[in-house]
Amino acid sequence: MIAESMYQELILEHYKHPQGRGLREPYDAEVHHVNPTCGDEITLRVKLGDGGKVEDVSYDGQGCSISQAAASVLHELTSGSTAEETLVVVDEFTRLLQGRGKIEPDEDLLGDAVAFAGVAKFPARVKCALLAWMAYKDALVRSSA
Amino acid sequence: MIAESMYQELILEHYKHPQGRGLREPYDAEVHHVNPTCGDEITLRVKLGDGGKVEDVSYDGQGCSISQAAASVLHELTSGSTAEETLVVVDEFTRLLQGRGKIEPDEDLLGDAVAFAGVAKFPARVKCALLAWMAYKDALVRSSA
Amino acid sequence: MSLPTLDVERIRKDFPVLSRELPGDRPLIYLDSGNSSQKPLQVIETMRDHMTMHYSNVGRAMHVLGAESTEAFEDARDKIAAFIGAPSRDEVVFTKNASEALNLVAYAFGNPAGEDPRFRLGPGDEIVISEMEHHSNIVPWQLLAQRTGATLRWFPVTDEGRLDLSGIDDLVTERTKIVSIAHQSNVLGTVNPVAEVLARARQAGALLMLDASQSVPHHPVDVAALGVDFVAFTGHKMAGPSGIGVLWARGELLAAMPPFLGGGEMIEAVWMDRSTYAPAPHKFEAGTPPIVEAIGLGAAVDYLTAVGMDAIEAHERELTAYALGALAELPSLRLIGPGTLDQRGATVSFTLEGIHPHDVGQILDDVFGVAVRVGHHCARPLHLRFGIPATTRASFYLYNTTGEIDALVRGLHHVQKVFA
Amino acid sequence: MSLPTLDVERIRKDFPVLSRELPGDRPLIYLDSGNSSQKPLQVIETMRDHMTMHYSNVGRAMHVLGAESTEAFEDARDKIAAFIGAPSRDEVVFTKNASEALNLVAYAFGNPAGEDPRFRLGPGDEIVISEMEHHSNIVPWQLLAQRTGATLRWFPVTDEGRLDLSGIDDLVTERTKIVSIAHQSNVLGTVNPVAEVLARARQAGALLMLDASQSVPHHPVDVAALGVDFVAFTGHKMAGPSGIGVLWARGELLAAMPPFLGGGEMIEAVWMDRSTYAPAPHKFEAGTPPIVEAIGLGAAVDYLTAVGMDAIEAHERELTAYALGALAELPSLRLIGPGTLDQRGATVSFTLEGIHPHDVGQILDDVFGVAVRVGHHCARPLHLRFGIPATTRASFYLYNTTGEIDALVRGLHHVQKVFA
Ligand SMILES: Cc1ncc(COP(=O)(O)O)c(C=O)c1O
Ligand SMILES: Cc1ncc(COP(=O)(O)O)c(C=O)c1O
Repeated sequence: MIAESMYQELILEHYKHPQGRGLREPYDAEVHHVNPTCGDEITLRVKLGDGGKVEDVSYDGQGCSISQAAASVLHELTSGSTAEETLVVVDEFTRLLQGRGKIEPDEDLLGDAVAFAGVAKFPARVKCALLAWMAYKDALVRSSA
Repeated sequence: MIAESMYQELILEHYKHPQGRGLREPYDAEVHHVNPTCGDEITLRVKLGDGGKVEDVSYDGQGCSISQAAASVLHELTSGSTAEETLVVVDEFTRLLQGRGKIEPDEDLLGDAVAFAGVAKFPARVKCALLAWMAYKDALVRSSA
Repeated sequence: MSLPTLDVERIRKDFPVLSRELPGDRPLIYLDSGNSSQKPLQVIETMRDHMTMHYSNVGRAMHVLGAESTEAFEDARDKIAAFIGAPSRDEVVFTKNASEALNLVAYAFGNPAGEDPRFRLGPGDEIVISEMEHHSNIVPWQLLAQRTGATLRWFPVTDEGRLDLSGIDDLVTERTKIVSIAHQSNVLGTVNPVAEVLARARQAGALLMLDASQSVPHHPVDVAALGVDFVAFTGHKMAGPSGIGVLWARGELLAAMPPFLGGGEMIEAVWMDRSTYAPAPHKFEAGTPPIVEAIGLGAAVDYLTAVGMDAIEAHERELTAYALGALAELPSLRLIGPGTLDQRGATVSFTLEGIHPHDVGQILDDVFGVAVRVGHHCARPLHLRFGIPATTRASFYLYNTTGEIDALVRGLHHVQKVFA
Repeated sequence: MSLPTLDVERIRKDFPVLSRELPGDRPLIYLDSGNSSQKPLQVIETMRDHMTMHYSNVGRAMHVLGAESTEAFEDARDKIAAFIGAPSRDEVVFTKNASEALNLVAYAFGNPAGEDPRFRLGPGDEIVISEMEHHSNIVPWQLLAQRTGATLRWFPVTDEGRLDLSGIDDLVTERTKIVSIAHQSNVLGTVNPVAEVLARARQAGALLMLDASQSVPHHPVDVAALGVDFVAFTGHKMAGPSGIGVLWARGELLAAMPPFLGGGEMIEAVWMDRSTYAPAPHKFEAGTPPIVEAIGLGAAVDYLTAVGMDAIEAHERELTAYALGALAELPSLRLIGPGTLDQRGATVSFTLEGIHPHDVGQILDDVFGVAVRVGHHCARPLHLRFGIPATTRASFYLYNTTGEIDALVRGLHHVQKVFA
């Protein structure tokens, strides 16, 4: 398991030094998601710009290192892309996490998020990794509504 | 299993040449018992004499060789004994049959009825062997009521 | 395309018990797979290996063994979903046996806490089964009728042992909420005409459940192609372990059904006064599931797939043809069930005039080592319909041979001599 | 009398997985037996041997294999009855796990088809559980309350992690039909004062059920001496296989309860429109039971008895004392549950300030091969009561050593460094 360890350096790095943490103004939509099985929670805001560009993803929350790091990685991956582009990444991330360790992830697409591959083997942790990402998807829907 | 075969010569003998079969008069009590799981049935009459002597056990019925032979053996064992004596035998027979093949039967008490020891290993057959004997017990209760 | 074949001698080597010698030099001739099948080494060793080196609880554990156990357990679900053509793995619910699967569906009806109108049930509503059902597909519906005041009705059975569909339009009506019938009868061998019953159920707006306990082990079964709503089957009859069964149901129905057993693993969140539930299949898998048993069933499905379900079906067809022919030559034998190969499986039940089936079975075993089942095979109403208390039943599987059928026939001749 | 002892090194040899090396040279340190225990070779081989050479369906089969399987299966019932001091073997009902046993009892209440007034349940009637229950002893009662309109109430838990009995007279009243509580908490380790609760239940005329999932594996338990009405436990936590659980109940109650699951084996006679039922235990064992699993549980009980339940209890007590001492030295560790050995078992739960238990568990596993459980352990309301989402739990069994506790403590120090 060491090779597939969930605690890739990168995850710990993001946990200890979260990127873009904190709730900021302005924003188009804010959502609050809770993982009832473990109590993790996140509040997440999205601000879209011209041409569907993601201008800011800001967030705050509490939970394990996986859920916190996943939010930080999400922030990084989304900045500067269009909402449409990021949705492709979200879908690939979801596919990876729900793939029970049996899926070859598209590393080009996922970038740093590939570090979460080890989580997919632990059904109980999958939701931790997905929490921020599902909140983001939800927020996108609401901001374009 | 051959050694513990259910089909002891004796059982087949009783099945082919049932002792005391047929319903006779006079009688003190008549009962009708059915084994709902396999459809075996028996009608059985008891006539008691002075001092609680069993004067006659007469019966008619249908079913497998085990149930038929058990009725025949019952007839033989009860003739000439007192009701009280036979109840001891009935109890020992019941104990043997419900003992799942783990019980050392009292051969002196049981006589020919020991041939049914092999049946005890087949829960589905135990009721076949007991049908007539339970009917007899029931009839005794009623005849003294 | 040539017919798929199967090397029965090679297969027999996978089942050590088939080489067993019984006391008195009797070989073991196992013709009771309709009751429960034997298990190949591949299944036994998979279970042993898992228990010895990889076991832990599933789902909730976050360590190496937990990951290994969870992976093996959920892989088994994938395998079983693929084996029956389930559109989604999440439609495969593990139960302890087919009976639990049938009860699970029965308990979904008439639950005051349930909301979907399809599962509402009360006086005036009807449940339809058939006269050829196994008790496990009768009693759950009787209990449901008792709890709710609904009415239980049933298809009769023809003299040949077929479902009598002549009155189907009066039987399955807009009052019918659910129809539940055997895919293949465990006594008659009859394979029922699912499409016809389904068409009528759909017209009437009723759901259709198949008790596939006797079909999934013996035929290629594709639940999506069948188009029914619920399918129940059981591991121990299909070369798998005891203690594991399966309910397949359309995902949309599983979502609409109220939970059955409450407990760990079937919840999303619990407060003292209320709970929310996990999505299917977990919603219906309260408590620690039969972990090693599911993994064993996965191995069984791998084994059957490697042999080939088409080949197994063809092999059983050959055995059935042979058995029907050989038994027809016995004087005073009465076959209970179809006498032809048309829409029937490898289960052959019969009576011998004047000899109680209990005696037939026991002499076959005692003297020849031939294991058949005798009694009403948990289908007492069907026996009542034929006016007999019991039958003798020989049921075949991939490991049986025509030589074993010869032994059965020899045994029956002997039985007739003993009780002549 | 000297204290019974146990040779832990010899015992460990019976559990091959304990010698397993994980990738990266980590030994396996299994401290998750409260979740599910490992199984000794004696159990694994008994099951394998049965499946390889003696397997068949039980009860209804009348041939050599049927007799052998039935004998082994019913022997297992004898062993389990003896193990828990059941007055009669017929009071031992096999289920698939403890959750099914708890649900079975819950479904006996408020069934419109049931007749005994003790099991009648409706609006105004009350069910009493506690705040420290496992979801499997909460959700079945919530579902029952929803079905019937009865009210669910519960004992609170004290800060020390004990059942708060101060309000018992207001809680358990003549409105109470059933009280169901854990014998030992799967999070706190607390052993609950059965006698006190029982006395009040008897006064109030309520029945008392014990969830003994965490006590039967670890202590000598005598159901007759306890004097309660129902006891549930589960095979996989007591060195036995998955897929098997037990409900013990007083025979008189089993006779009074309506059937739960319908099907083969639980009947006496079946007609299309009605059935009569077999006496207990079979009345509650619909369908093919977990045959090999029951036999495996019988072997587990033999194993535990040979080691000695007194010796196991004493060994675990030693481990618990050692663990409580060692953990107390960790800065910022908060114990959830009693800090003394008084009325507590070998389950130790805690939090580390500022570090999520998920992270604790995963680092322990990843780096040290230490398997603990993290989360709410299917006791979310208890965690809510302590204001925490989750805990880390180490749970010990007969095969654990103080050396393994040292490894846990080393691991926790490392965790604190990683997340410092
Ligand atoms: C206290 C308690 N009750 C009930 C259960 C449920 O047991 P099972 O999962 O075997 O149904 C458990 C274990 O998971 C438990 O610890
Ligand atoms: C047709 C049919 N339905 C249901 C069952 C019940 O299966 P189980 O005993 O595994 O619950 C059986 C077998 O016993 C069967 O043959």
